[in-house]
Amino acid sequence: MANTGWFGRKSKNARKIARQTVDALPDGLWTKCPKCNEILFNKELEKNLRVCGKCNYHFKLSAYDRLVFTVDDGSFEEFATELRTANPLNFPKYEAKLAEYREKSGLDESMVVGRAKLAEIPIVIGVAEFGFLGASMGSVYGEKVTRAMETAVAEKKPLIMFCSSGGARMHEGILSLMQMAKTSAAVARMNQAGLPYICVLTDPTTAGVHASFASLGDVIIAEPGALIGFAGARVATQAGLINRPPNFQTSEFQLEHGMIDMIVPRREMKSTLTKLLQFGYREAANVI
Amino acid sequence: MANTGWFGRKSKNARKIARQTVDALPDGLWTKCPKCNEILFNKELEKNLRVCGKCNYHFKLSAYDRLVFTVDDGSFEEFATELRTANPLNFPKYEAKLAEYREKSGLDESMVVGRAKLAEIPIVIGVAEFGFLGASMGSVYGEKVTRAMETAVAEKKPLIMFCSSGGARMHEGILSLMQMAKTSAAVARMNQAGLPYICVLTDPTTAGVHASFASLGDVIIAEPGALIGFAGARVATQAGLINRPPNFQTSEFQLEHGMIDMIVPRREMKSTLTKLLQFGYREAANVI
Amino acid sequence: MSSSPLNILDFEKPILELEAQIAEIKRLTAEEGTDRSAEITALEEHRDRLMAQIFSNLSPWDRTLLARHPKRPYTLDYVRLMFDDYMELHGDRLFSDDKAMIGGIGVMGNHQMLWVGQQKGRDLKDRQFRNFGSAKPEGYRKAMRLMKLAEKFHRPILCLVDTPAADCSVGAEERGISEAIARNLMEMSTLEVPVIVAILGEGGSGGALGIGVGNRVIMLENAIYSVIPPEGCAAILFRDPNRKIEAAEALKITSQHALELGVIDEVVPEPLGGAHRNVEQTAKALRETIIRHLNELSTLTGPELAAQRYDKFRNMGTFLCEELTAVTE
Amino acid sequence: MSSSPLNILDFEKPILELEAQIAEIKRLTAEEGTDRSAEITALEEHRDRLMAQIFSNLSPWDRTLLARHPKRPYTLDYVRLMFDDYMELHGDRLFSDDKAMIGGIGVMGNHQMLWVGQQKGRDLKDRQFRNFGSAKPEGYRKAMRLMKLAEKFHRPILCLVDTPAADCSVGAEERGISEAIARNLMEMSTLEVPVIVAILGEGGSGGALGIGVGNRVIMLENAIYSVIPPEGCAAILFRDPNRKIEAAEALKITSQHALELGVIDEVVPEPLGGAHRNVEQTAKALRETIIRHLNELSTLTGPELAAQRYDKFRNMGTFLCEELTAVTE
Ligand SMILES: [Zn+2]
Ligand SMILES: [Zn+2]
Repeated sequence: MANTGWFGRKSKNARKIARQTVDALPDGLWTKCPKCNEILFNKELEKNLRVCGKCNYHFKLSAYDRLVFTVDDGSFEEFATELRTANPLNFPKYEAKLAEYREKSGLDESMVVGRAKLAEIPIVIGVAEFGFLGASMGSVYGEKVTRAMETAVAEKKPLIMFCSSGGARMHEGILSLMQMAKTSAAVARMNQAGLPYICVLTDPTTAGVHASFASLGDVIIAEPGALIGFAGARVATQAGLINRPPNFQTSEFQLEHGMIDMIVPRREMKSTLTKLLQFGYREAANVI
Repeated sequence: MANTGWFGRKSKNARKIARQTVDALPDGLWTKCPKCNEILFNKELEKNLRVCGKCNYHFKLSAYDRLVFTVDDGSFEEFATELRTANPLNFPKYEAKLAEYREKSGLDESMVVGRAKLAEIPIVIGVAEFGFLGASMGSVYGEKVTRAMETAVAEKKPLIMFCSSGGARMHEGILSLMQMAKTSAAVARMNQAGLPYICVLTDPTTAGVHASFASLGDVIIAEPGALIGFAGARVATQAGLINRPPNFQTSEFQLEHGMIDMIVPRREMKSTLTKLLQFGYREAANVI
Repeated sequence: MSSSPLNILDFEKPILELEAQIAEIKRLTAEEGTDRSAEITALEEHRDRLMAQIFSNLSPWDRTLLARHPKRPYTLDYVRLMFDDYMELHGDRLFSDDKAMIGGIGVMGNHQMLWVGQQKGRDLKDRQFRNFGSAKPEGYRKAMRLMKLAEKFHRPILCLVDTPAADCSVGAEERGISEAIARNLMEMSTLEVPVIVAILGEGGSGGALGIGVGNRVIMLENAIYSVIPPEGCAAILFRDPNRKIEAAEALKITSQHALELGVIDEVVPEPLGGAHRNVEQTAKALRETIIRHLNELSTLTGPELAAQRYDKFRNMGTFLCEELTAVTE
Repeated sequence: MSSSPLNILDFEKPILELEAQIAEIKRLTAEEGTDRSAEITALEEHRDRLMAQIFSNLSPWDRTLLARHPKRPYTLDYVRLMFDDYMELHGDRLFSDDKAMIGGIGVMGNHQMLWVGQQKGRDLKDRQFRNFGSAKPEGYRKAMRLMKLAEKFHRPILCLVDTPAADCSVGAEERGISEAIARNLMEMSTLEVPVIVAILGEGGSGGALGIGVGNRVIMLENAIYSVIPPEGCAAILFRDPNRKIEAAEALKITSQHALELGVIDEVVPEPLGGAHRNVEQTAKALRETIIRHLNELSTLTGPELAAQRYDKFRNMGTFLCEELTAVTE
């Protein structure tokens, strides 16, 4: 997981990626597993793709760590980096919040999109950054997802979306809601073009993102134990739901109810994606 | 409901229709309602479209009575009358059974199809005859339904199917099963042509017919209190079903579970069909 | 009009009190035969001035209350008034018939249309029957089935939006409320017939948008359209549900805001005091607006309609573009 | 091979007894070192003659028992043996993941394929888990979702049929088992990719046909394909469930009958004694047949494939045409 400049271009952005990769390591030598409380050495944890070796807990990944773990070395080329969040509603304290998360995460927004290769197959890929305002979907998030899909269509490439989101970006009000319609419509264009669209739902994928492009993949994969559902955790708790099954709104719940194709542990993610791309991709390229 | 030769052509067939219309009246002056035991005068009952005025029980109708009650006077023109049932499996006693029902019903088979008008709109229409071997679907039934659909496509007309069936024609074995695939495929052609296809499920519509063309209407109507379901009455009883709701496999059950659009009493059937045809038909004719 | 205090908003009270006063005088006039018409006229003028004053100064929270007014006309009220004839169709053909999401066919002038919409209930029993206007997955799937029917027959679609939110019960999650809404968003973008969306009352988040992807989106004056109820926003962002008035302000949820943000195309005016003060007039205005848009859209082909709808929603959202400095190390 | 009497058919007994005898002699040979190979050879020859004799005279009812043989290989056994690599995909995206109807992607030679099929369970627990191979509406809808995926990616589809019948529980009726099967029949007729159906064991009525509309339909030698189980036919038509042997005869349910009636295209031979006596050999024969048909179909375009499939099923059924006498009164 070296940060030795394997990214395609040495831009301001690439430098940020490098910084991010370093930052992703928690301070100190070890991390405590939040699920089983095991003490995990960071080097071991990193080698294990940030999965607890004892209880299989999948730690959240930063967007760039996810890319490092997923795409072919040196193949990622980010686009839509020029997009910056506005405050169209003049929502109180939104700018300050954004500045805080920019500082904290080293990213400009909660979605990263670009071109890459996976097992030599050229793809478009998007990865949500939960560390940036809970990967809430505002105008930039939605625009980036849409551009990823439009790029896939224009370049006849498959798309892989690593989804995550706490919900809509409330600070952008009704405009954030519209990102659901916008991204879902873009999926329709991928379908019309016969291009594979694979969603990977990571912890947590809820609300507006789950009720739009994240539920529309040709194949939908979830990481084990992820929180996945429509009502965000707060809403679901407030609603005082009765007969709530113990695995409610988990990956396992979604599999049981037919909403996802499979649960794939992180270490098998790349090989699984490869097989799915091989099923969906080659001929699609010929046909279009 | 006069049988004074309103049918389009005076063929052998038209004569049979006339006979059928007369035969449809039970012997004697009155009929006992099988649901509420009310004594109903046949003239009254006939005026009431063979619906019990007390409890709304819908008596079964013969195919030709149904046509009399449904299409514009004198507009029905039957086709596919040349089809005759074969015994491809050499099934024991099948010919004798057929002869018996031909004699009893005055019909050659359990399905009648033809061209007609309904509120001046030219349509193709099919009506099952439960009185002929329980309207079981064999090769002739399937062929007639398929020809009705192909005629609708060729002539750009809407199709109305009054469905009824106890199930597959076992005497024709696997060939009767194939009628499900054949008729359902024919519906796909109607969809591709953008032509309205309205199913009316009458008592009983079960098994192979329910699991094929009868469940594929753009709009599906049921008569009140009809038995409608996948497993035929015998199978369902044998299976010893647990938690069987009181309205299991009725029109009302199907409506509750989202499988039909509406329950329409017989006296409102014609006006309902008219409105639906007006919604689906005119523009379709322009567009194709 | 019943005057149960539960059905009266605070800012409606002075008006309703005046009206009760006027009614009482009229009754007395009839009983006693004395002419008190001058007094009545004065009171009526007072009432009109008061109404104009109150309703020209509504806050977003006031409009939220109006949008949720227990007397506010609901989808079926408009369906009955706007269509010359209509028929309800039922069921998703998969699981159930959702009573919170209704739909059917209807004739409006010379337009044969397909309509869908969320339906709230009027009294307690009816409200439960309609699940408070919160549709389940089967509701969204029923709506999509009907919309596909319209597409098959080349008929325009009218979506009548009035929901606090989609249902988020355990059952709704089990049957994929997210999937159902997502699929509607995707499929609606491809429909090759005109789609007109009218937001009647509460345009509640994904539950509203699930039937909200139209070539034209219009909105009644006092309806709201929001990504989250003001109470929810206050609880989450301001950590205090009581700051809902502030949240309603910040979220920009009124029809005027939606228009300014480019999310809707037109605001349909309501009678002074709100739609419930004159349902017929509101329905008439709505019908005329719908027909006008339908006529405008009738010049477009199927693919053009889908493309227009795609572009419309594709361009929603506001962001900045940073000038990229050339990096050539 | 376990020899629990529950897993042995009556007509298999003499063979299995001979084999047990042979095995015993071999064991003794190994223990005692005496050469009894002549005896073994004689017994083996006797066994082979007996098998040839028994299995060339199977009645339709005997084949029914073979098709339902508890040791008969099931869908996943073939999937594992026929595909170079495969992956299961899950869920109908509407309600559930049906364990009785499975599906996924697979690589067979140079074919990337989509496969679906009913799955029976081997032991009691597994049988319940798989609902005895009877799929519910969600199973048929999952199969259709996957088939549409194949169509999107222009991949051929393989349907592996092995079911006594579709599930007819209250839940299945509630969720529209009829609708689910009907829709599959309709949609399968329009798929613009090659569809190959292989009937592995029980081809039980609508439940089998629900994934059975293929450009080619092939059938293992001892599989059956029937509109109703012989027991059901006997009970209903002959009013005596014990007349199942007669009903099996009358219904013409064997692979040879299906071929003669034009319902299937090819019979795939099984090893002497049935597929369970040599699963690998059966899978190999099946794989070769599938690849041969795939290669043949590869020359057709998408619309040609749909048209061929339509015509194939459209022409099924047998009837007579009466010469119409001219009626000119
Ligand atoms: Zn752990
Ligand atoms: Zn009665």
